[in-house]
Amino acid sequence: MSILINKDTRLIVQGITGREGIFHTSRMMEYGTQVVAGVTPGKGGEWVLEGKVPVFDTVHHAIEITGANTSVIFVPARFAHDAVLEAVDAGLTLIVCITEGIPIRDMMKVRQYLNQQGSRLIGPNSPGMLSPGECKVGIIPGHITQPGNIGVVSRSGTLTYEVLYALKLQAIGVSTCVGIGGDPIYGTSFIDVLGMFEVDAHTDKIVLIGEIGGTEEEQAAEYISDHITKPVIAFIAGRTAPPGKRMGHAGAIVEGGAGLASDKIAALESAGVSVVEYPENIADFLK
Amino acid sequence: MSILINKDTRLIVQGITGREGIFHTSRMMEYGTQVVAGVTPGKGGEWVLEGKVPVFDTVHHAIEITGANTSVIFVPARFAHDAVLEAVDAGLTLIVCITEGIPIRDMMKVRQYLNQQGSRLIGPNSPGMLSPGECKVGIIPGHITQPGNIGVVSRSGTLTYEVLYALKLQAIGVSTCVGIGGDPIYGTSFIDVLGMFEVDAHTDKIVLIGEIGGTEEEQAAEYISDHITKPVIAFIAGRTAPPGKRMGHAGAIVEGGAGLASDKIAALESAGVSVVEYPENIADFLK
Amino acid sequence: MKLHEYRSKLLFSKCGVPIPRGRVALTAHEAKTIARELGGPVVIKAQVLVGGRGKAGGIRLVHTPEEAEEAARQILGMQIKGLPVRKVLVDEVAEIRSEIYLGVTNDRAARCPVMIASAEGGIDIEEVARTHPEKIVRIHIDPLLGLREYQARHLAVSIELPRVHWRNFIDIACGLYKAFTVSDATLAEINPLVITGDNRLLALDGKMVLDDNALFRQPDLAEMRDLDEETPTEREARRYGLSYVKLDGTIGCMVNGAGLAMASMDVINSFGAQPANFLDIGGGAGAEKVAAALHLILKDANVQAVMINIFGGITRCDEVARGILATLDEFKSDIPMVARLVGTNEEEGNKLLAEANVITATSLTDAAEKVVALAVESQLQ
Amino acid sequence: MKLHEYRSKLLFSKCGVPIPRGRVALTAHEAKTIARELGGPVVIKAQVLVGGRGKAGGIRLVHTPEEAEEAARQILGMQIKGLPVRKVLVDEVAEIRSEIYLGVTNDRAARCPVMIASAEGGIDIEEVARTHPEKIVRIHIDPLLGLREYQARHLAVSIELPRVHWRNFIDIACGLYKAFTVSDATLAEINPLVITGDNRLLALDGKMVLDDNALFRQPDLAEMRDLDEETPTEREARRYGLSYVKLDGTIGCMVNGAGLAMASMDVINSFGAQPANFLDIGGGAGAEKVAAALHLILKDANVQAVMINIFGGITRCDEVARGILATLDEFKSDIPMVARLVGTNEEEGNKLLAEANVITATSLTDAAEKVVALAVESQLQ
Repeated sequence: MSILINKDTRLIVQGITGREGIFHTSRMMEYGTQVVAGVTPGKGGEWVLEGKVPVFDTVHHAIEITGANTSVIFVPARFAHDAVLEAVDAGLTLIVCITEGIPIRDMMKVRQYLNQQGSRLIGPNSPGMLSPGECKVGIIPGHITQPGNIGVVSRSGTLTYEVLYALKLQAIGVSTCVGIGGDPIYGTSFIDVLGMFEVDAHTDKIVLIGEIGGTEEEQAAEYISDHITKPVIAFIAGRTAPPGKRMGHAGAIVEGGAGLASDKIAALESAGVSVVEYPENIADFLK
Repeated sequence: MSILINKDTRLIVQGITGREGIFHTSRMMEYGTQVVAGVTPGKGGEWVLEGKVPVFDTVHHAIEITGANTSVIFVPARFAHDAVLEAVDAGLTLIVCITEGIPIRDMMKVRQYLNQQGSRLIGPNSPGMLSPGECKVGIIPGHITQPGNIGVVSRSGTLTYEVLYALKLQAIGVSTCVGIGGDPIYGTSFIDVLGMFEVDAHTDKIVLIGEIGGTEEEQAAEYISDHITKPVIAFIAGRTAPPGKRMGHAGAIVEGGAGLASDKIAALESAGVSVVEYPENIADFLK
Repeated sequence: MKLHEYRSKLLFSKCGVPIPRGRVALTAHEAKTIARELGGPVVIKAQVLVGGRGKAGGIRLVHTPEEAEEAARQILGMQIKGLPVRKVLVDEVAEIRSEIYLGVTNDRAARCPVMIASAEGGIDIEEVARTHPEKIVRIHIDPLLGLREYQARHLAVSIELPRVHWRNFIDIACGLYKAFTVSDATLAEINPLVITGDNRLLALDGKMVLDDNALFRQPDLAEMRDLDEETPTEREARRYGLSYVKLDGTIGCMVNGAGLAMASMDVINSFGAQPANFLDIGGGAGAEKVAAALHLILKDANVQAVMINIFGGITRCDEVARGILATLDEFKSDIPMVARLVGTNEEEGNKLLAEANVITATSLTDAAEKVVALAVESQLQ
Repeated sequence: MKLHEYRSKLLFSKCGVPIPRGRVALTAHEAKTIARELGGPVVIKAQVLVGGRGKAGGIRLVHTPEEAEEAARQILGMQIKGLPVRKVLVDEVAEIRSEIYLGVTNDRAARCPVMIASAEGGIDIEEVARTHPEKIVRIHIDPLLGLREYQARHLAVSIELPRVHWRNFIDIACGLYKAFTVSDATLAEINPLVITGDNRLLALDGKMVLDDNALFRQPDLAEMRDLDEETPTEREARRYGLSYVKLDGTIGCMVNGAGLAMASMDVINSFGAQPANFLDIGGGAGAEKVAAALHLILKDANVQAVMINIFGGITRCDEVARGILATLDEFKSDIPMVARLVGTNEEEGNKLLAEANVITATSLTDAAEKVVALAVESQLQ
C-alpha cells in the first residue's frame, strides 16, 4: 500500500520536547504512527505525552532500547545537521528532516557523508511523508487525504496539501505522499522516489509537484522517459516568479538562466508527462 | 602470469624529474615497463630520458594524451597525498605510492576519500610491484627474481628482496610481488592481495612477509582460514623488537600490547600457514 | 546577504589574497586624506551593492589628492540604480597587464562548491559564459576535503596562465576558498584578478554573498549588512519573519507556504492579471503576523485587489481571519479582498470574514477568478 | 616527538580547554615568584618526558611561596628515570571532586582518530583498559568530518557524567580534538580532567605526542623538541637520517631497510645472541652515512661484534664497503665484524672488505652464525 513508511515503521522523534516536536508527535500518534521514542539531549529519562513516549539523550540509546528504524527531525536549524549525522551513525536507514533553514555548507557535508553510508535522508525542509491509513511521519495533515493508488512526490508543503485535498474531494486516494523538501541540497530526489513508485505494486499513477530552481524536474523528466511506465501528472509552481529572487524556499530561485518553470514544463511534457495549469486540475487527469 | 600489473600497464610517473623519479623510471623502462608519461608541475612540455618520456603539468593532461591506466608516485612526502588525490580524481584505477614519511593525518583523509572512489592505492612507503618478465612498477630490483608461480606480498622492502633472491637461487619464480608498504595507514591490505592471488590462475602458492605492529597479519590469518585454498608460507620480522619503539617503518611498532610478532605467528599458524624462522627457509617450503 | 567590495577584499586579504593598498572613506575630505597617504594616482570606487558602477560613473581614476576629493564628492552624491552611495573605496592604482576571473560558488546540481576561472576577467562572467563558454574552466570541490592544490593548478594550466604566476595563483585560489568557507559564503569572487606591470597578482575587485541561514554563526559578518540592500518593505518583512518579494503586478497575495504562494501567483496570471508580490506567511502564523503581512501588501500603491489563500494545517484559519480583520479595522482600506481559507478551523475563519463582508472563495481558482474580476472592476471605477 | 605537560596544556588552552592558572619556572626563585603571584597553595610539577613523576617525588603540593621555592629547588635537582629535571610547572591547586580521562589518538585498525573517555581518570589508562575495559568508552572520528557534538555527548552519557557538566565537557572534547588536529598530533590526552569543588571542569594534566612526519608544517612546535627526549646517540642518528634504536644485547647491527634490519636481529637471536641495536641506514646510503652509522654502533660499550647486512639495490655495496673501511681506519677498533653484501656492485664491495681483512658472509644466516661465534670468542678472551 505504500513506500518507505508503513504500519511497521518504528519512529523516533529528534527534538521531541520542542514546541513543534511535541505538537506533531501528538498528531502522528493520533494518526496511528508507532512513535517509540523521542530524543532530546539533556532530557533523557523523562516521558512525554502523558507518559506514552520515553525521551533519551542520544539516538544510539533510543534505538538500543526501542528498536526504532526511522527518525524524524524537528531540531533547530543550527543543530539539525548534527542530528542527521547522529541518526546516520546510529544506523537508522530512513531519516526525515523537517527543519528548514540549515546552512547550505552543513548540508553539503551531510550529503557527502550520506553518499558513503547506507542511510536515506528525506529533506531537509520537508513536510515529511504520509502513507494514508498506515503511517504519518512529519507534518502533513492526516485528514486531507485517503488511501488509494496515486503516488505523490513534491518539493513543496502546503501546495501538496492543496493537491491531496483536491484529490480527496474527488474521492481519489494516495499510496504514499513524499515531500522531498524545498532546499537546494537534499537527501532524496524526485528520481529516487519515482523509481520506488514504479516498482510499488500499489501505486498506479504518479503525481509530481515541482517548482522553479535547480534542474531536478529536468532530470526527473529524463528518468521518466527512460524508466517510468506508469502515467505521471505534474504541476510546476513559479511560472510567474522573476529571475534572481528566492521565492520562500531556499531552493526556489532562477539563477543564471537555469531553473525556469517553462524549461521544466517543456522537459516534462516531452517526456510524456501531463503538466497541468492549475493544481486542482490534477484530479481530472487521474480519473 | 600476474596480478595488478602486466604487459598492458601504461604507466605515468608522478615526480618523474626528481632524483629518485628519474633513476627508477629509467630502471622500469629497462625492465620493459611501458612508461608513457611523467608528471611534474611546472615542467610540462619537457621530455626526459633522452626524449623518450614526455612530461606534463597535471595527471589529467597526461592521461588525456597518453591513455595511461596506472601511476607510480615518487613526489616528496609533503606533496604526496595531494599527488594521490590528483591521480584518483583523474580516474586512474591503480596508484602505487613509493613515498615514505607522509603525515598520518593526510593518509587518513586520503584513505577515507579512496573508500568513496573506484581507485586502488598500493602503499604508501611501498617498494612497488613486480610481475617478473612483464612489468615493474616501483623500485624492486628486476634481476633478483624470475617468472614463476609464487605470489609474494609483503610490508617490507629489502627483506622482500632477500626473499625473492633466496627463491631465485633455488630457481623458484614469482607471478607477482606486491609491496603493500610499511605505513600504518595504507591503501591495499594483505587480505586484498591474498584474494587476488587466490583467483589468479598463474599463482600456485603464496608467500606473506609481515612484521610487528598493527593487526594486519592476524586479519590475514582469519581471511586465509576462511577463503584461501592455496598454500601460504609466511615470515614475520621483529620477534626481537622491544615494545613502544618504532622500528624504522612508521607502522612497525608494538603499542598497548598489540602488534607482537608472537601473536601474528600464532594466528597464522593456527590458520594453517607455515611460518618460517629464517627468511631464507621460505624456499625450502616451496619446493 | 551581500558584502561591499571593500569588506570582501578585506576578508580576502585576511586569507592571504593580495589586494591593493587602500581604505574606505565616508566623506570627500577623508578620501583626500587617504589619497595623500597612498601617494600617486588612486581610484575612487562607489560602494553600492549593485553591478554596473563603472558605467554609472561610480568609478573614477584621479591623480592628485585634490582630484580625489572632488571625485569622491561627486560619487558620494550619486544614486546608482536607485541606491545612494554612502561610502567610497580609495585604492592605489595598479598597472594592469591582464585580467583574470576567479570565483567560487555552490553548484547545486553537483551538491558541492565549484571554483570557476577564466582568462577573460574584468567583465561579467555570466556574459562570458554565454558568449565564450569554452573560456570558462570549472572544478568541483569536495566539501569535506576542501580545495586541493592540484585542482588550483589545473585551473592555472587550463586558463593558460604563465608558469611564473602559478605558485601565487594557487595560493590565491586557496585563500579565496578559505574566505568562502570560513564566511559561509554562497559566492566569493575576484573580478578582475590582475597581473600587474611588475608581475604581481592582485585582487582588484571583490564580491561576496553570504548564506543568510548561516549568519547565526557569523555575528561579525551579520553586523555588516547594508540596509540599502533591501527595500524598506523587504526589511520589514524580514523583521516579521515573512518571506516577501515585490513584483510589478496589481494583485496583492498572502499565502501560507512558498510553493502554494507561487502556485497562487501562477493562477492569478492564468486569469489574466499580474501578482503584486510573493508573500509566504510561513507555518503557524498568528493574527499579529497575518496583520503585518497584510499591512505590507496594502502599503504597495500598485495593489488593486488582494487575494488571501490559506491551507490551514498548523496555521489556524480563525487566527488568519482575526489578523485580516484587525488590519481592516486599522487601515479602513477600500482595496477589495478575496479570502480562501481551508483546513484547521476553516468554518470559524470563514464566518468571521463573512461577518466583516470580506469576499470568500471555495478554491484557489475560484479565489483567483474573483480577485481578478474585482481588480478589473476597481480599475474601471 | 613528545611535548611537555605545560606546552600541551597551553595548546589545549588555546583551543578553549580550561587549565589551571600557572606558569613554568626554570629556577627555584622563579617558582617562588609565580607561587606568590598565584597566591594560596600551589603544586610544583617536574617537566620531564617520562611517566611516574609523582612516584619519583617530582610533584609536590606546597602552601607558601617559600615552600614553593624549596620544593622547586629539590625537584630541579632531581633526575627522573635518567632524565634531568630542567623546568617545573607551578600551578594553582584545584579542589578535586572527581577525575576523568579524556584522550584522542589514532586507531590504526579503524584508520581514523579515536576519542577515549573514562570515569576512571588520574591513573594510567592502559592500566584501566587491562583491568576494567568496561570503564572505557571509545568513539571513532571521521577524519574528514571531524568530531561531532553528538559524539562528544555520547561519551559524556556513557561515562555517566552528571548532566550539568555536559555542555562544558562537549566544548572540552571539541577543543581537545582541535588541538590534536591543528598540531598533527598522534596523541592528545587530558588525565585527569577534574570536576572541581566549585563544579568546573579543568584539565589538570596534559600530554601530547606529535607526528614526526608532519613537523615540516609545524615549525613552532618542532622548535619545542626537548633534546632530553632522545639519547645523544639517537639524536646523532636522526641528524644523519638513520633509523636507530638502542637495545640491550651485544651484537651491533647495520642493515639497509627496516624489515631486513628486524629480520637480521631475529636471526641473531635464533643463533643465541642478542642484538645491541636496530639500525636502518635507509636506501641509497653513501660512504659517509655508512661511516656515521658504524660510528654509532662502535660507541656502544656493550657491543662485542658487529653484523653488517646489505641487500644492494639503490644502495651500492662498494659505497658501503668504503664507509666501513673509513670508519675502521679512524677507529682502529678491534671489535670483530662480519659483513654480508649482496646486490649492486657486490663484487667490488666484497673485494674491498676482504683486502681489509673484514670477515664476509654469503647469506644472512651465514653472517649471523659467524658474528655470534665471534662475539662468544671475544667474550672468552
